Order: sequence, then C-alpha cells, then structure tokens
Amino acid sequence: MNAVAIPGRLSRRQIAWRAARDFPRGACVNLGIGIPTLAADYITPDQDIVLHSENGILGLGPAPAPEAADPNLINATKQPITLIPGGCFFDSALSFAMIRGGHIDVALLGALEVAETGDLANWRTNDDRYAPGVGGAMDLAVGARHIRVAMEHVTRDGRPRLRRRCSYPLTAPGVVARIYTDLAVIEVDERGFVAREIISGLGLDDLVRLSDAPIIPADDCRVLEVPALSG
Amino acid sequence: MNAVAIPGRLSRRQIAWRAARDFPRGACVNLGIGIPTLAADYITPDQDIVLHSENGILGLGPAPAPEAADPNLINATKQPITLIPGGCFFDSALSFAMIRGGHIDVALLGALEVAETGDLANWRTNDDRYAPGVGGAMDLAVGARHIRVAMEHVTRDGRPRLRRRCSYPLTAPGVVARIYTDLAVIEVDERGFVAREIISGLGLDDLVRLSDAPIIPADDCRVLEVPALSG
Amino acid sequence: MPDKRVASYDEALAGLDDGMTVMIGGFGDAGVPFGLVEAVLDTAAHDLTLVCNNAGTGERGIAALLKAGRVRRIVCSYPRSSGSHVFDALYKAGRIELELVPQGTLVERIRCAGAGLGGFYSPVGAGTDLAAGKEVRDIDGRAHVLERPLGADFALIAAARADTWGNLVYARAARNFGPVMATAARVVVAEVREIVAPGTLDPECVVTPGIFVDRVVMAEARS
Amino acid sequence: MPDKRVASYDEALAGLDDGMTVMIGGFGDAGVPFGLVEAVLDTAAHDLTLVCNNAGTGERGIAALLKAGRVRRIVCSYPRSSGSHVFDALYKAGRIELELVPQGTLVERIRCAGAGLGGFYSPVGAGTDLAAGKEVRDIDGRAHVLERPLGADFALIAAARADTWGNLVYARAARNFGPVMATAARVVVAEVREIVAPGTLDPECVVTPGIFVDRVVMAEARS
Repeated sequence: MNAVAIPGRLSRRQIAWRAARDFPRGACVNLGIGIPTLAADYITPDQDIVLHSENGILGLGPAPAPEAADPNLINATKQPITLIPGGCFFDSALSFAMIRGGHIDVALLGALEVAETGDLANWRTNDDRYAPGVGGAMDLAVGARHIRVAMEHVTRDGRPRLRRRCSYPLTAPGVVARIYTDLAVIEVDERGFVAREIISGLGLDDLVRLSDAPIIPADDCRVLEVPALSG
Repeated sequence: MNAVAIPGRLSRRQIAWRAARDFPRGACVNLGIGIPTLAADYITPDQDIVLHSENGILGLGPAPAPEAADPNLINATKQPITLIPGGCFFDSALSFAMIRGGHIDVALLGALEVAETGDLANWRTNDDRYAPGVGGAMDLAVGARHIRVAMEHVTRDGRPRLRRRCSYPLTAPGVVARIYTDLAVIEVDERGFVAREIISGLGLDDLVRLSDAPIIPADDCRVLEVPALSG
Repeated sequence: MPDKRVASYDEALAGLDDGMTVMIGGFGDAGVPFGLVEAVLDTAAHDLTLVCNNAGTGERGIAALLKAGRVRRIVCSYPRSSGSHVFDALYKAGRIELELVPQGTLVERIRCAGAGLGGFYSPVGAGTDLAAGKEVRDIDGRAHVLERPLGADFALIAAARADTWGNLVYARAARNFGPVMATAARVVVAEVREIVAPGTLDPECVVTPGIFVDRVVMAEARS
Repeated sequence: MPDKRVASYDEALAGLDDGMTVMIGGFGDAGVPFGLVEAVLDTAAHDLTLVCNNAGTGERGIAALLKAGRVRRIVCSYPRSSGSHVFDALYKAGRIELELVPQGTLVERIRCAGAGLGGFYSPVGAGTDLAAGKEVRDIDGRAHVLERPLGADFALIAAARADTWGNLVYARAARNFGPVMATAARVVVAEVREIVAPGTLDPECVVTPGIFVDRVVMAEARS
C-alpha cells in the first residue's frame, strides 16, 4: 500500500493544524523544523500560546513582509520572524536552561522514526557520507515537559516511521507522548501505540499495515477531522 | 611583646593604603569585609581600577551622602555605595562566574590566620556557640587570580596570625600570595613567608617573634613606609 | 502567555504548605520581598526550609518568620550579620538547622536545578569542612567537589517592574538571587512596585522572561 | 577599567596563532562577527579548532576559513545547512574533524569553562551515540552524562554597541552565544557597530560586563 495513494491523507499543513489544536491554553511551545514550524500559523489567539525559539527568543510572531525582515530576528529554522509585544531576547545558555529545566510545556518535533517505547530518532540516518547535525533536538527531546511529534506516517518510499525499535540512532529514549501523522493521532503509553483518531476511510488494520509495530485503538477512537487548508 | 605596644605599627587605614598601592594598573579588584574595604579610599584615578562586589556590581564608586543612599545599592559589606559611569549590574550567578572563572584579578581579603603554605582561614573560629557564616569567602579565595590578605599581624591578645598551620578551619588551602599587616608586607611562596617590607624600627627577629612560623627576608627587603592618614 | 497578576498576598501564596522549601531573594535587605515574606505569617505553613543568602536582621522579613517558629531549616551562605539576633538565638538554642553553603555554590546549585542539570563539580570548598561528606574528584590536577541541584516549592522574589506576563526587571543590586531563583521553583512569585502592559518593557532589557514567573503581586504596606 | 578599543582587525587578532582554539559567536548568520572572522584570513594562523554553532554557509565567514584550509577541527551542534557546501565537501573528503555536541550542551560547556567549574551532569544525550565514551551516572533514577568545560584561546563575537570599557549590548536574536563565549576565552574580541563613552549604556541593560572583553573593534566593510 503506497502512502501517496491513500485517499484522504492529511497535507503537511493539516497535520500541523491538528497538532496546534492540542496545545494547552497558556502553554509555552517550541516548534521544531519541518511540519512543526507550520503549526505556528494555526494557533488561535484564545489559546494564549507563547512560542519559544532556542536561539534566544520568547514570543515569536508571524513572518514579516519580506522588506521588513531583520537578519537578526530569525527562528530556529533561520527564517525571518517578528516579536510580539511582551516577547523578549536572551542568550543561548538561558534558552537551553529553559528547555532542560522543564520550562517549555510542549515541544512539537519532527521525526524520522518513533518507537512504541517512545524512543525518538530525528537527528541522523545511518548514511555516514553526510555529516550529522543535532542542533537543539536532544535538548528539547529530554527537557520539554511534553514531547509530541508531527511527521508523515511513512517515508516517501513507503517505509513505516512508527516502529517496534528505531533503526536510526536515537535522539532520546522513551520521550514521545503523542504523534500526529497524515493518517492518525497516536498516543504512546505503557501499552505502546494507541490510536486516538484515524482519518475517515482508513481502518485500524490499514494503519497497522503501514506501521512496524502493533497499534491498539483507544476506547474512544474516532475520526481524524481537519478543515481544508491552503498553502 | 604586646602588639599594641609596637611603636610605628600601621593603622588599619595605613594597611589598606599600602595594599591599594600594589593593585596592578587596570585590574578588577574585589575587596573583602574589614580592612580591605578601606582600600577603596586609596585607589588613585591613574590606577584605572574597577571594583567588583559579589552581590552583582562592577564599578563601585565612593559612599554617597547619607541622604542620597539607595538601599538597593550596597556593597558586599552592606554599606551604601555609588556606581561609577561604565559600571553595571548583574545577577549572583554571573557575579560568581566572574569570581570562580578567574575574571577577578585581585581579591584583597581579611583573615584570621594565614599559613606558610598559603592556606587561608577567614570564615570561622573553633567556637561552636556561634553559627558560622561563609558568604563569598571560599569562592573568592579559590577563584580570583591573586589572593592577598590585609590583617593585623597578631590578634588583640597577641596571638600570631601568621602560622605554620592554621588552627582555624580553612577557607581554602594554598591560595594566599601576599599579606599586608600593620608590621610588614610579606610574600608567600614555595619558601614560605618572605618579608619584603618591615616597619622602621622593627627587626626581622622581632617580626619572627610575633609570628608562629619562620620568616625569611627578601634580598631587597626594605622599610615599609606609609603616609599619615586620618580616619 | 496568561496574565500572571494576583490581587493579594493571599492568592500569591496559595498552595504554600507545611514542610515546603521556600527560596527568598535578596542580599542583605536589597531584593528581599518583605511584603510577601511577612505574608507567610498569615498562612498556616510550618516546618519550612528556607533557601536564602542571609537569615534576616531585626524583626522583619526572614527574621519575622524565624521568630514565629515557622522555619525548621535554613540553607544559606551568611546567616550572621549585625542585627541577626533572632537567628542567633535560635541557633544557640539548637532550634534551627543550618546548611551552610558558599555563596557562589548556593546560587550555582539553584541555577543547576533551574537549568535541569544533575550536578556540577566546583573547586570551591575543596579541602575545607564544607566539603565534608561530599564526593571530591581530581579534575585536571585540581580537587573539585560534586555539588547537587537545589530547587524549591516556592520562590519569593522582589523586582522593580513586571508586565502582566511576568517579564521582570530589577532595581540595581537588588537583582542578586532573584533571576536565578525564578528558574528553580515550582511556583515563582514576584513582588513588584509597578505592573505594565506587555510590550512596555524593552525586550532587550528583560532580565527574567515571564515564562519563569507564575504570579505577580503588587508590593503593599503591611497593616 | 582600561580602554578596550583597537584600531584594526589586525590589532584585534594579535596573538592568534597556529593550533589555537577559536570560538565564533552566532546562530546561522545572526551574531557572526563576519569582519573579524574573515580577517583571520589575513593572519598566518592554521590548524585552528573552531567552536561555533554552525559551520558557515556560502563562501563567507566561517565557510571562508574552512575553504582556505585554516581549520583542522570544528566543535559544533549543527554543521549542515542549506548552503554549507564548503563544510560538506571537506567532511566528505575526510579533511575536517567534527565534534558534534547538542546545542544546549555546547553552550553549557562553554559557560562551565567561563564560570570556573570542572564539569556538569546533563540528562541530554544519555542513551544516544553522543554519550559514547563519556561517563554516565544515575542521578535520582535518571541517566546523566558527565560533560567537560570547553574554553578557548580567542572568542570572536558580534555586538550591537560597546562602550570603551567593553560593556556590550546585542541586537535581538544575534545575542545567542556571544555573552557566554565572552566568559570563556583568554582573549575576547567584540566586533561592534557603535562605540560609546562609559556611562552611556544603561547599567541595568548591559548584557556582557566589560570585565569579560579584552578588545573592541568597529565592524568595517572588507575590501
């Protein structure tokens, strides 16, 4: 079953939208590179979220008009951003003290793989031709209070990203609590993967076939519904 | 020989004056409680000294007029001070990073005893009736680049403060490099105590009698001369 | 970010309970949140452990808590000062436990807790009585003491100004322990002289980002 | 405090020599002192070890040093970015050594050196390849890795404004590694856009106290 062929699978923006819905009111959130960064666009004002960027910013606002971009005001993905009123700047030591010290409520991260034990692999593959880069991935994975992952359910060539064990080097063992994919919302607890929401038209057995680990349904497992989104 | 009876012994202010003469040009200096604090009054503008206080100040200036005192602007002795232009404030973590990290050039400290090995005892006696207090003494003794001591040569009841071994609990082992007393300026090196300057009229043998350790004269040992000082 | 303002000391100290550890900012009197500290007397909390640089002077602030018998243990660097007679008497009578910590080690242990680290090696205290019972390790030819993180249930700090998000700036040398304690307690309460709207404080000059602060209360004269 | 101004990049880099370790501030391009970094090309220094968050992009800054063969080893968290082709090619060819460090551990190891500590235990990296060869210790039921201080011979940082004593303030997110690197090198050089008289900067808002800074140089366009 080729992932691309699955009818009704979510776009990257829809995954981000769904993840953003779950940010707790008033939370401080760090968004990783990739799909997570897109979630910034779907936070609503009533959620009262403040965004943290590990390069020393609290209170990230939307991207500026291109002509207003300040090269000294970028997010962790190195894209120009703005600062909201009440935001502030600090050095990298304090920024990572925030992260490791449990002051970030939610880190929404991209991933290559997640294991049913909550192990996260998101910093390198096994291809040694390319230099690895880790950035703040390990710090976030270990330090933020709740670790959530937003990623596509399988790779472009159909390889499952949800696994019994990660095949790639770990970022941190046993840290992922929830996963948002283009097919489902999945909790990770002592039972392993637990499907809470699955897209319409896809059965649990289909989901399991697209994974490399068992997935059990939550008692109240329901349909994963997202609006149409442009961009 | 009673210390009080020694003719020509220096006043506390004269000890402080002599210590201030040796601050290297451009140095950052921390002054401990007691005689060291008095040294602030004898630094000359051409010395280009900046004073550090462990409660988070660089650039201490002279005491303000009583009516201008700000309870939020005090030195480590908790006396009101002023801030010179170019001075700044920071938190205690950064202040002690400065101290331990070797960024303070000279700490001039008070002492109860100094041993010929450079051991410093300045935080408590052996009297257990009173609660001990250590403050920043150990941090300064271990962290500043040059540790100098300003103290009276013997206690009020004539007990020598320069000793083979300290009888009081140590602040830090092997750290003191120079001692300013009311009788002499003494270096501490691998030979032990080396007298560099002795007040007029006092012989090396007198100095040794007032100490609990050998003292050898420096090749160029000379007379310790200070001006008359009021206050 | 939620609005952190609370209307009273009562609300500011909600949840403070017996046996808790409470950090109190300040060096001497500078930076002590006197109103908050004395409001602890209006709670029922006993058997407290205080973490603070000094043990109070006169009958105010920390000394008032000690005098009222609310404190079982104090972790500090310099308990005795001129005027610390309340502490002195309790100590002599064996009615208070003291953990004495070098000042730099005290603030670094607090930072260590706030920064999510498990401990650090410091040369300070090696070869002295204050290293008793601690692991000592030779690092690059120099003795180092293993120091452990020091966190708390509450941190009570004083700042000059806050915005409603809890961003803080301090007044001169009253800054001292405040910014570090703000990182290391479950509930961080700041007593301030002024509260402004978000965006009023210069984002380059905020010392304590609001993320560290849970409650902001206006300082008031104690009746 | 002495006047820290120097008149040229030449003076700013005096003493830089073969085999030295050089910290370079910045996250991406923000906070990289481009003029100073490229002026290293005008010195004879080879076999450098760089400590920096990224390994440069395009042909400028850090990438220019790499391309000129001045760098033997790089300690960083995120060497590869879009545009890091100089680093990528050297790495593939085995012509540069890489020590990869999680970003928070990198800055904390630098702080550790600057703060005179011997090391710290961090939960970050435990159970991963980046803990290989390091001491791992269980602290309160959680695995921690022993991390060692990371100092340097030179630190090259960018700030927005300095006074002649070397007090520094930064520009927005260009602050990042600068304040911490300034504490941890024998010679700290700040490239700035403006130099003012002592007393001009607000003492409450100075980020890097001048005590940490050895030389201040005005940024200039490279000819």
